[in-house]
Formats: sequence, structure tokens, C-alpha cells
Amino acid sequence: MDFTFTDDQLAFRDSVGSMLENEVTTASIRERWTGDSGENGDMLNMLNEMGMNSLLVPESCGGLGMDLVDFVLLADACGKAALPESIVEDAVVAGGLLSDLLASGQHTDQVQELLGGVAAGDIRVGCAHIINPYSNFAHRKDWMLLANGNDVHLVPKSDLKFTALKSVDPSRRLQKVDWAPSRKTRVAEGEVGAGLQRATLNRGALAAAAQLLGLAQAMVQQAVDYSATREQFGKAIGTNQAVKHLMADCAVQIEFAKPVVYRAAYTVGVAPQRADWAVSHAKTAAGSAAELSARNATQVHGAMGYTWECDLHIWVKRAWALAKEWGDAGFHKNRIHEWLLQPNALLGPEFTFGKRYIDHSDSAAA
Amino acid sequence: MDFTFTDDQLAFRDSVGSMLENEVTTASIRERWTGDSGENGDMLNMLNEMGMNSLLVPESCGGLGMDLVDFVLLADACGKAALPESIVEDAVVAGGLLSDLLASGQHTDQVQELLGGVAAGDIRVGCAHIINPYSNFAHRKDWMLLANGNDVHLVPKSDLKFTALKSVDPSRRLQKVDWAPSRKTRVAEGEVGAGLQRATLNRGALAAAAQLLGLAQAMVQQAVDYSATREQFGKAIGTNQAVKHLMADCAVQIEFAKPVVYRAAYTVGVAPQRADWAVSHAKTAAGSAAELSARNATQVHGAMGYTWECDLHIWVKRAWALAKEWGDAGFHKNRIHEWLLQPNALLGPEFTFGKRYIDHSDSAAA
Amino acid sequence: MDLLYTPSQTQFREEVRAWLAAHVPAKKLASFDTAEGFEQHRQWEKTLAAGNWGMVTWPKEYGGRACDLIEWLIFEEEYYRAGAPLRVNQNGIFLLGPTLMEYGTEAQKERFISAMASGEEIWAQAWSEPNAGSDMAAIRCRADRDGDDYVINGQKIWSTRAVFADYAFGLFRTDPESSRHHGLSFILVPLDSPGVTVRPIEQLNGLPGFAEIFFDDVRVSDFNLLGGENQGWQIAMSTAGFERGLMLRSPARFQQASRRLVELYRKRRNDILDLSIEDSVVRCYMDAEAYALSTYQTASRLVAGGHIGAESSCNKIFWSELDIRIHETALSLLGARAEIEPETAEDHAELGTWLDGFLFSQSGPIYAGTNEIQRNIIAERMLGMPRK
Amino acid sequence: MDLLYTPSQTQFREEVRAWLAAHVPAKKLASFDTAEGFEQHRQWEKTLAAGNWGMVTWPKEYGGRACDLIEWLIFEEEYYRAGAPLRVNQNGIFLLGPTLMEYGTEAQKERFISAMASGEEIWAQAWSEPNAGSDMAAIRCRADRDGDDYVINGQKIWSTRAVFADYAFGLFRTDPESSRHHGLSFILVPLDSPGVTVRPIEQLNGLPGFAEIFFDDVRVSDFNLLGGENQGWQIAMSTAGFERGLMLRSPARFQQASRRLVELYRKRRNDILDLSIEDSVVRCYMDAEAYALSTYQTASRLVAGGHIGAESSCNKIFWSELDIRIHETALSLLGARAEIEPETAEDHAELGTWLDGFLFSQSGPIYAGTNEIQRNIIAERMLGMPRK
Repeated sequence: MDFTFTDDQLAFRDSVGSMLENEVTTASIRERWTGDSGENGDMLNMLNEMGMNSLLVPESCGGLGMDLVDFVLLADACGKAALPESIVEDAVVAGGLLSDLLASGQHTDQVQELLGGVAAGDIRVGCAHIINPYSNFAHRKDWMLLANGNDVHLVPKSDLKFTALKSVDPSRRLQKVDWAPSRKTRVAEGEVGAGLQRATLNRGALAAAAQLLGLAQAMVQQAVDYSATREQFGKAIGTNQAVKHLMADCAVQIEFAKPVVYRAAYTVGVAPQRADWAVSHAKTAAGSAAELSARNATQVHGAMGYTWECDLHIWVKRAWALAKEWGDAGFHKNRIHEWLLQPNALLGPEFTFGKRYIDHSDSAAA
Repeated sequence: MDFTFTDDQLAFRDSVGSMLENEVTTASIRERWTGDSGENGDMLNMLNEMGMNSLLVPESCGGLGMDLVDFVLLADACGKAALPESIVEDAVVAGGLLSDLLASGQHTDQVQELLGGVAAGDIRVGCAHIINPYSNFAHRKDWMLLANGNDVHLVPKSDLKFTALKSVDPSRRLQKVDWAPSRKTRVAEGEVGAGLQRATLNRGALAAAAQLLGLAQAMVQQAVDYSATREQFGKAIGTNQAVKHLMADCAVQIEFAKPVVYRAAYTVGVAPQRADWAVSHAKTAAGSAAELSARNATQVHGAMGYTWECDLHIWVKRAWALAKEWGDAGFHKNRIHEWLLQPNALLGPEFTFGKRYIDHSDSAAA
Repeated sequence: MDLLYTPSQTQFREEVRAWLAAHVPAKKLASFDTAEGFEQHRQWEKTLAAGNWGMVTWPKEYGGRACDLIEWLIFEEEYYRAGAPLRVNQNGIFLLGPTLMEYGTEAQKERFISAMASGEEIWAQAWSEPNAGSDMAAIRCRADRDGDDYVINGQKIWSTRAVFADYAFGLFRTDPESSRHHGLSFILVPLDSPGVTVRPIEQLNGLPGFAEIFFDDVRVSDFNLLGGENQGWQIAMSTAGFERGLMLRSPARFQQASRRLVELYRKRRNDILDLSIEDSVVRCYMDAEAYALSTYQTASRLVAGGHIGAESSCNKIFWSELDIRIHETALSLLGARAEIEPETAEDHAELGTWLDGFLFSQSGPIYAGTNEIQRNIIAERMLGMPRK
Repeated sequence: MDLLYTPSQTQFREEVRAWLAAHVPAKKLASFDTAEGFEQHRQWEKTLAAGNWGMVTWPKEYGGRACDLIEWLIFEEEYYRAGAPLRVNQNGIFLLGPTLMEYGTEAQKERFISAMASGEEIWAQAWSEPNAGSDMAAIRCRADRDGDDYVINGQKIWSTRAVFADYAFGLFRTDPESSRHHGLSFILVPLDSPGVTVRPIEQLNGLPGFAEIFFDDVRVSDFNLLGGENQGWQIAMSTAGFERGLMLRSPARFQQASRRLVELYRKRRNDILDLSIEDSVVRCYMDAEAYALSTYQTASRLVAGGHIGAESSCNKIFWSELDIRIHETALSLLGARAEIEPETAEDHAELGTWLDGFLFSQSGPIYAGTNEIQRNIIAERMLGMPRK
């Protein structure tokens, strides 16, 4: 029983985190808003050089073969930086689905080649899941993984038609993707396809949850900093108990969302049949912490927090969007509710960890 | 359009309020706890002398023939005083049902005689409604109005068997009432009986809501007073912003529950077919204000608020009980929900007041 | 207590409804935070004024109808029911207008009120300064007396409507030796005066809903001083009282929003899974109704000659939190599509203006005195809790 | 990260489970806030101690098993699973015991720890005074040095267990010239000393869960001084740190409560109408689970040699609010019957101990530092916000 990260994991997080802190300035984010692609090419290269593309790719395909416990802190760091590029989703969701396809022996050659290209940073693969009406940065991908009923398809960009939609968050570039499924593009079907889609949803929700954690912490930090300098009635507003408590309430939610997100990352890798509830809990807790932090940080900023020029809304709007992407609170709380209603659901401390946690799948496949 | 009380109504409230303030001391309430009956005979006489028993009784039976708008402020005052005696329920619920029976021409002679006795303070009539599992002070009544299916029965004490139950609030004397319905005791049946029971529920919930308003205000006042004298860190705790805001949050809920309760009192008399939603709104709003005030007043009192010797819990426990009596928040919010779902429900400002409010009964009888 | 409308109130409602049905623009106006939309809204104010509907509570001599507050509420109900445009003239008709009537000289009233009522001159607020937001008494912007003029130097911020407005009103420090709420004066400033620079500030939605105003030796005639020199604080407090009080946010607005929310809920409820959504919808409906009831209750008391009490401080907290909750609930019903700016979406009709309204609702707990300040006021002035 | 238990941890769990199954009293003990129940609970402490289960994290020489925190959590999980009695010895085993081990002399350890571990001597807390509750540094109760003794005069309040306990520990002012947190000493006082008067204080449920202690020239040997004279504050802070930290409320307690809540919900859900109840149940389950996860995370870090950080201040707020919510939700499921004291009701089984637990939960946000104080600590120490 060891619920800690290794020193290596923490060091990796720190190095990615400080790269992002230095390079993802709010000025550079605002530049992306006016750019055509919405992306920054240098940033994509730097992320690739740091291994973000290859981290989850199996070693057999030239990747680092690490797992989501290794990645979850990096996703948190990307959230903290409000990184616009969709590296987290690409690595976790598209990369995860490709790895699953490889592991289940579907279209091995094509998938292996793609994963190799992804690890090298040469090929970009995205993934759209039916739970999301639109797909972020789909137009920048060489291939898209798409669902049609239970089937999963792998479709080259040339066969896709994109319609751009404007998000409340100008860093996001949502696309409606039109395409025609064909036998040629199909890479999984039936039960296998359904299972892959379910695992994909869980990985997507986990990736969102981890970023939401980072977003929440960044918003609280900005509000705390602001409250220390902004004066009203002859003293910093941060000396007011009401302001302190707005921030403390966020801190409590964030602290208790963290271990939930970490366990979800562990579960997705080690006990995928348990992942529905671990992930749904994570997404709900992180989403709620981020939404509260968005609200309270805005309140602490006063009128300033309501302006376009104050950087806070970069994080606030991302939090609003990610809280609903990959299943909103309703969807995820409902998954837990359905489970709690099952008479054979094994609840309580002896099923929170350990073999009984990991092995039992009382109703997972239902 | 005049949403105010008359000077007479306010003066009556003031005189009853100041009588209660002087006579219902917390010491006298604690005396009732150890007494056999749970009641104070002098108080019953004083309430009778002030007209509380006769106020709602028709003039034809020797009463004052006033209405619930006249009474709602008195109920609020009884809540403020945490009056243990069940005068509000007796007058509004039992008195209301008797008056309804009279108006609908059921058993006129017997009912008229009873109402005369009630108005004179000679006879005590109680009422148990199926929504409440137990009936407060039933053992002290000469007659009880009881339901059996749609039927309403009027049963003398001699035909009733009581089993006492202990409430969390020692001022309450709950009774399980066992009895055998007979044709002799039946005073209404079928549709008429069902209609009377529905009106009874609304009057009971309104009476509880009005008392909850009074309870809430009394708890906030006690906490405000305590916070001005109790010192920590060298100053009154009431100077802390967190303490102020705990109280301000209660004040907001109370202020916005008041007009809702007043409209419900008006509606029960003037537009009973609209009363379901007006009353459910009132019970929900007043219950929620009282529950929040109980919580926050306890918090402001610190450890003192957790003791038996501090008087606060006299109000707190009453609030807990009344918030669930006559339909808990779930029951009442559900009535509103059912209504909102009806496609023909007339919502919005033009149906909040006036003839369109009073006349329309889009789905009332459903 | 009598909750029936009088025959004349009912007739008034019908008259308002008929006039609005005939005059409300069929096409939604552009946002008044754009140059084009501002002029469209100014035209609408002129239309209102031409029918004497600009501000029904004003005396007839100023283009009003001498209505009481109940009639004003009826007007507002019909106004929101008709989906009529937002009032670009709000600063004038709700804030400055009543203040001018109370404190202005006859000459000032003649000069300003008709032009305001007719929409000829649209007014901006100029209260806050960079370090005087919630703490308005910290104002530093100076107006130095020079003969018959004042010479203004300094800066204002968060001036609503200032980007396109013609005039601004606000407090300026006329006694340089004074501090806090002493030595301030209430001055009306033409925004086309030499030395005035208006820097638009974009809101969360990217549109310039307010502005900074820089004053560089701006010369204003002392004709534009409202009330006595150095008496500005008292006058402003009465203005702020209006703002925080009854008329800042009309209950009809929230009743209409909650009605639309119920409609969205009926339509979407079978598609969504949120276990708490039913409860949120019921609460929003109840609270919008409660806000209306409370307003009618206060209006009734005022009409009967009573006064508005400290409990009115509760209003701002209640409606601003309600507004956020209504819009959060609607966005929950829209799920992942809630983030889409509707003009780019196919299902525009269902997305409606919920995202817009949600963004706007974020400002509610902040402006006109943050809700934290409001809670202090409730605790200290209404409940009598100790200041220090 | 490895969330599997080691074979020895699994074996430990089995051992605990087996022992508890064999020893936990079949009949629920009376409340330890009654004289009868107190002695029953003392007997249970003796039973625990006889099996070396009194405090598994203590060194073996003091009757413990030198377990690490993960094993302690396993013990607690099994303890709550077995429905074993509440720990009347809590003040001793969680608060004073560790402090004695850190600051006590060998002679003091020998004198006090075994008697504590065995349940021979049950301890009360004596921190607060009438005007030193949240503000503990305002302590005025004096202990004046007189030869080898201290002579204590003054008053303590909110002393848990003091009505029936044998000893009390607390802070006393040994330097009469001192103020605030200077000049205080940590002293152990036999409650049967001449001059001690214990006045029980009844709680919301009518039982004396705490007491006032009056000291009237109470003479205590300086053998009972823990740590240096006037060094009491530092020692107490470490004790308070334990209290507020990891071990005050075991997560298993809330996980069991939320499991029972889910069972009640499954049984009652078709009978109740509350639209928000599903959401409340799900939240309670999630939060109880989150509290367990957080505790395991901290325990893992401590076992690996890390330190408990300022984020632990979040614990108290989280579990106390969770405890209230679990019980409020249960009472909502019980509806109007929730107010009934179950011993008088026919359907005792369904009512269970929810009302009792609800009453107890009310104290959560108050004791061991109010949640307002905790939020200040989080803001200032964890987030670094300015004090003044």
C-alpha cells in the first residue's frame, strides 16, 4: 500500500511544469486566439521534446510505455498553465485507444505504425467520442478515431469535413466532424468496439479531471495573489475574513479532489473494470472544485475579474468547458447513483483499496 | 393591489407578541418539560382571553370570523416565543376543518356546538392528518378530527387510545392515536372528505410555515445578541466578518420567505384551488430559512450552542420538527415540481397576483 | 391585504401591452455595447419617450405618467413579457433622473431632464476609481474650482455605457484638503469635453460594457454642479440607495428567465441525467416568484406612505445569486453544448441567450457593491451587529 | 503508487477482524456519558488493552504493536466494521499518550502510560476556559508554584469526559506576569484532588458529555508538570496538532455511515419525494470515500518519511460538514419520523441511531477549533494570505 508518487514522477512533473510556466505566457495564449490554427508550433515541438507524445506509447512502438499514474501530474500541470494545445487529450485519449487497439490485436500493423509516428511527433491522431458534441482541434489532426454505433473507425484527414464552432473559451477550437463510415476505415466492432469506447470515455474524463485540478489551483493562486495587492478601505482585500473564506472553501475542495483523481488514474490502468466509478467520482470532484474556484476567484477579483484584459478568464472559461466535456456532473453522478442502487455493490472501507477493490467487478460490465 | 397588513392586524400581533414575550419565559418552557401534561394552564387561559381560540371561528358560532391573513402574524409570534401549546394548530387546522364542515353543511348542529365551545374556550378540538405520523398534544383534546381513507371522523376522547412518543423537542408531546372508525363518528366522506383533507393539509403547512418564520427570526436574534457580548481574541465575536455573514445569510432567506408565507395565507382564504403551490412554496422557504438559522445560530454560539442549558436549542429543535411536520421539503417541492411539469401551468409575472392568479385553477384539482 | 389589481391597474396593463405590441422592434437589436447597437437602442429610447413610456413613474412634465410603484411593476412585467430591448438609458432614468428631480435647480432640470428622457443624451456612471471600488469614499479624482468652472484631473473606471454615452455623472474631490467622504461634489461632465479620454474596457464577452475615463484639465461649468459644493456624498448616497433598492433589477426579468428555464427543462429533462436538476429548477422558480412577492410587498408599503427599510439590502444578494443559479441550471440542461456561442451553432434556438445571460450574471455579485459588502451592511445596519 | 495491501497488511486485517469478532460485546453499551456506560466502556478499554489492541501504533513496551499509520487505518476500518464501542479513552490514546511519549520524563511515562493504556485511568481534556475557547491563549487559570507543588485556582470548561474521568490534562498560567501564550505550563491533575469541583454540562441530547472544572487551591505535585515550566504552549500545540490532524476522526466512521445511508436510501427511496435526495446520497458516498483516500494518501506520505503539511487543516472542515450532511440526508429519508427518539418508537430499527448521530454531528463544526478558525488557518498558513 503506497499512495504516493515516486521521486521520478514528481521530478518529471516539475520539469514539464516549469517549462509550461515559462513558455505558456498569457500573452502567448492571447496570440493563439488571433491565429488561424489556434496552436503554437514551437510549443508543440517543446512538448514533443519533453516526451509528452511518447510517454504513454508502448515501448514496442518507440514510446516510453509509462502509465496514467505517470501522466496524471503532467495533465494537472497542463491545466495549471491553461495550455491551449490538446496534448493531454491526444496522448491519453487517442494514444490510449490506439494502444488498446494494439493490445487487442486489431489492425496491428497500421496501428503500430501510427503509434510510432505519434511517439516521434510526426503524426497527430485525435479522437472524438460520442459523449462530446464537438471535438477540440480535430482539424489539426492527421487521423481521427471516430465512433459509429459500437464500431470504431480510423479515418484520415482527407476523408473528414470540419465545421468550426466558437467556444466561450477562445483557446478552444471546436469542430463538428462529418464523415462517412466504411468497412475500410473500421478498426473495431461489436462488443470489442463498445468496450474500447467505454475505456475511451473513462480516459477522457480522467484527463479532463486532472486538468480541472490544475485549473482550480491556478485560479485560487491568482486570486490569492490579487487579494494581497489590491487595497480597499486602506488595507489589502485579502485581510478580510470573507475573502479568506472564499479561498479556503476552494482549497478544501481541491485538497479532497486530488487523491480521488490520483486513484482514478491508478484504477484506469490497473483495474479498468472498476474505472467507471473511480473516474466518475474524479470528474465530479475536480469539476466541482474548478467551478467553485472559478466563481470565487472571479468574486475576489471584483470588477477586474469581469474583464477581458484580466487574465483570469483564460482559466475560468476553460474550467466551464472542461467541467461539461467528457460527461457533465449529471452524467457522472448518475453512473455512481446507478451503481449505489445495485444490491450487490460492495461499498465501504474494505473495498476502497487493495485486492478487493481491484478484483471485484460487481456490476462493472452492466 | 395592497400587499400590506392593516394597522389593526399589526396591533393585534403586537399585543399577542408582547404577552407571549412576557409570559413564555424559557424557565416556564423548561417547567412544562417536567410537567405531566406538557401544557401551562394559565397560558391556555391567557391565549383564550386574547381571542386566539375564537379568532377564526365564524361569527355565527360566537367567534370573530376573521381569516388567515389576520392570523398569520400571530402564528409567527407564537413561533418567535417557541410557545409549546398547540394553539396555532388548534385554531388553524382543527378550527379550519370544523368551519369547512359547517360551510359545507355537514353535521351542522354538532359542528356549530363544537365551534361555539371552541370559541368560548370550553372545548378543545384537535386534528390529525395522515401526512403526520403522530399528533402533537392529541391527548389533551376533547375531540379529535381524524381521517380514514377519504372519510373524516369526529371522535370523542373516550373513544381514542394514545401512545406517547418522545420527540427530540421536549416541548412537543406526540401521540400515536388508535381508534376505530364507525358510521357514527363519520362527518364527511368521498370527494367532500378528500377535499377537506387537502384543505387541512394546506392550512397545517401554512401554520407550520408561519411559526418557522418566527422561530428563524428568534434564533437569529439570539445569535446576534450573543455575538455582541461573547469575546474571543479581545473583541466581540460579532465583529468577525465570518460571523456577520452567517447571520446575513439567514436574514436574506427570512426576508424573502416572509412575503411568500403572507401570500400563502391570503391564497388559502381567497383562492383555495391555488393554495397547493402557494403553501408548498411557503413551507419550503420558511423551513429552509429556519433550518439555516438553526445551524448558523448554533455555530455562532460555539460550544454553548451545543448545551442543554443554553436556551437556543428550545428553538432549534422546534425548527427541526416543524420543518418536517405537515410535509417535509421533499413533499412540498415535489408538489411544485408536478405543477411545473404541466404544459398548461400558467407561470410568470402576469399570474403572480390579481384575478388571473386567483381565478385560474389550471390543474389544481388534479 | 388585497392582491387583486384595481380596474385602472388592469386597464393600465392592457394599455402597456397594446403599445408594446405595436412598437417593440421585431428584430432583436444589436448589443448596446457596440456602436451600431447603441444607436439602435437610443432610437428605441426615443420611441419610448415619444409615447411617454420612457419612465412611467416620472411626473408628466418630464415625459412620465406619474405612475405609482405598482404601476411601474406592471409596466416592467409587460416590458419583459414583450421581449423589449434592454434600457441603454438606465443610468439616466433610474439613477440620475430622480436625483436631479430632488437636488437639481430649475435651470438644471430644464437643461438635462428632457434631453435625458428623450434619449437625446445618454448618461454614463462615473463613480469608481482604480482604488475606490467598494470603498467609494477613497475617491481622488479632483475638480478644482477656477472662476465659474471646475477643472477636473484624474481617472474614473468601471463607467457603464461610457464608451458611447454623451454625459457622465459622478463624484469628484472639490476640497483638496479633505479626506474620505468629505469634500466631494456631484458633477455632470460632457464626455466630448476637451481633455476627456475614454478607454473602453472589454467584458467577459469581449464587448466594451464599461470604460475608464481619463480627465486631463477638463473644464466644466459650475452650472453642472448638482447640489452644494462638497455635498456630493449625501447626494450620491441617495442615488446609490435607488440603485441598490427597489428598481435596480425588476422582478419580471427573473420571472421570465425562470419561465424560460422551466420550458427548457420540460423539453430536455428526459435527455439529461443530472440528479439535482429538478431541485434546481424548482428552486429557481420559487425564488423568482419570491423576489416578485417581496418587491410588491415593498412597493405596497411605499405606496401606502411607508419607507424602505434596511431589509432592502437583502435584495441585491438575492437576485444576483438567483440570476447565476437560473443560468447555471440552464447550462446544466444544455450539457456539453453550453460552451458554444450560439451564433455558430445549428441548434441556435435551443441554446438561446443562456450563455450570454450566464456571462452577464457573473457580474451580479460584484457590481453596485459586492455581495460581501452587502452582507456587512445587512449584519451591521439591519441586524445591528458591531462594526469593530 | 500501489494500492494493494501487502500480505502482512492483509494478515493484520484478518487478525483484527477475528479478535473483534470474538470480543466485541454483543449488546450495545450504554452511553459513556452515563455513570453506568462509562464503567462499561472502561471495561471495554481494559479488554482491548489485554489483547494489546488499545492503541496499535504505540510501542510494544506501552501495550501497543508498533503499527504504522496504514495498519492503524486498517485497524480502524475493522473496528467500525465490527460496530465496536466508542473509545472513552480517546483523550488519552490520541492526545495525551503521544505527548507523554515525546515530552514526558521516564518516571512520568512509567507512572501514567500503562495506567492510561489499560483503562485504569481515563483522561479528560481541560483546555478551554469561559473566555478562552477558540482563543486558547487567553487562558487565565493559575498554577502558582509553592515548593514542590503547584496550587491551582480558576476554572476550565468544555472538558470532555471530565464528569467521570480520573485525570485531566491542560494548560495553566504558571507565570502570573505573562500574557497570551507565554507563561503557560502543561499540567496533569487528578480529578479527585481536594478543591476540585466538577460541574457536568448537559449536551443537546441531555447527557453530560462535558463539564466545567473549578479549581479552588488545588495542590498538585510538580511531578505532574509535563515538559518545562512555562513551555506549555509549544507542547499543547503539538497535542492540538494531533487532534486536528490525521487521527481525530477516522475515515472508516464516515464510510460506514455513508454505507448505512445508502442502505436506508435503497429501502426508502420509493416512499419519498425529495427531488434532491439522490444527489445528496451520491455526494455523501463520494465525500466519505474522498476522505478515506485523502487519509491514506497522507498516511502513505508519513510512512514514507514525509511530513504532514498545512493542507491537513482542511480535514476538520471536510469531515465535520460531511458528518452533518450524512445525517441530514438520513433524516430527510426518515421524513416526519426523524424527530422521534427511537427508544419510544415501534419502528426502532429503521430509525436507528440517526437522530443521535445528527445531534452529535452538530458539534463537529464547533469543537477542536471552529470551522471559521480552520478557514482562517487554511487561508493564512496554507495559502499564505495576509493576517492583517
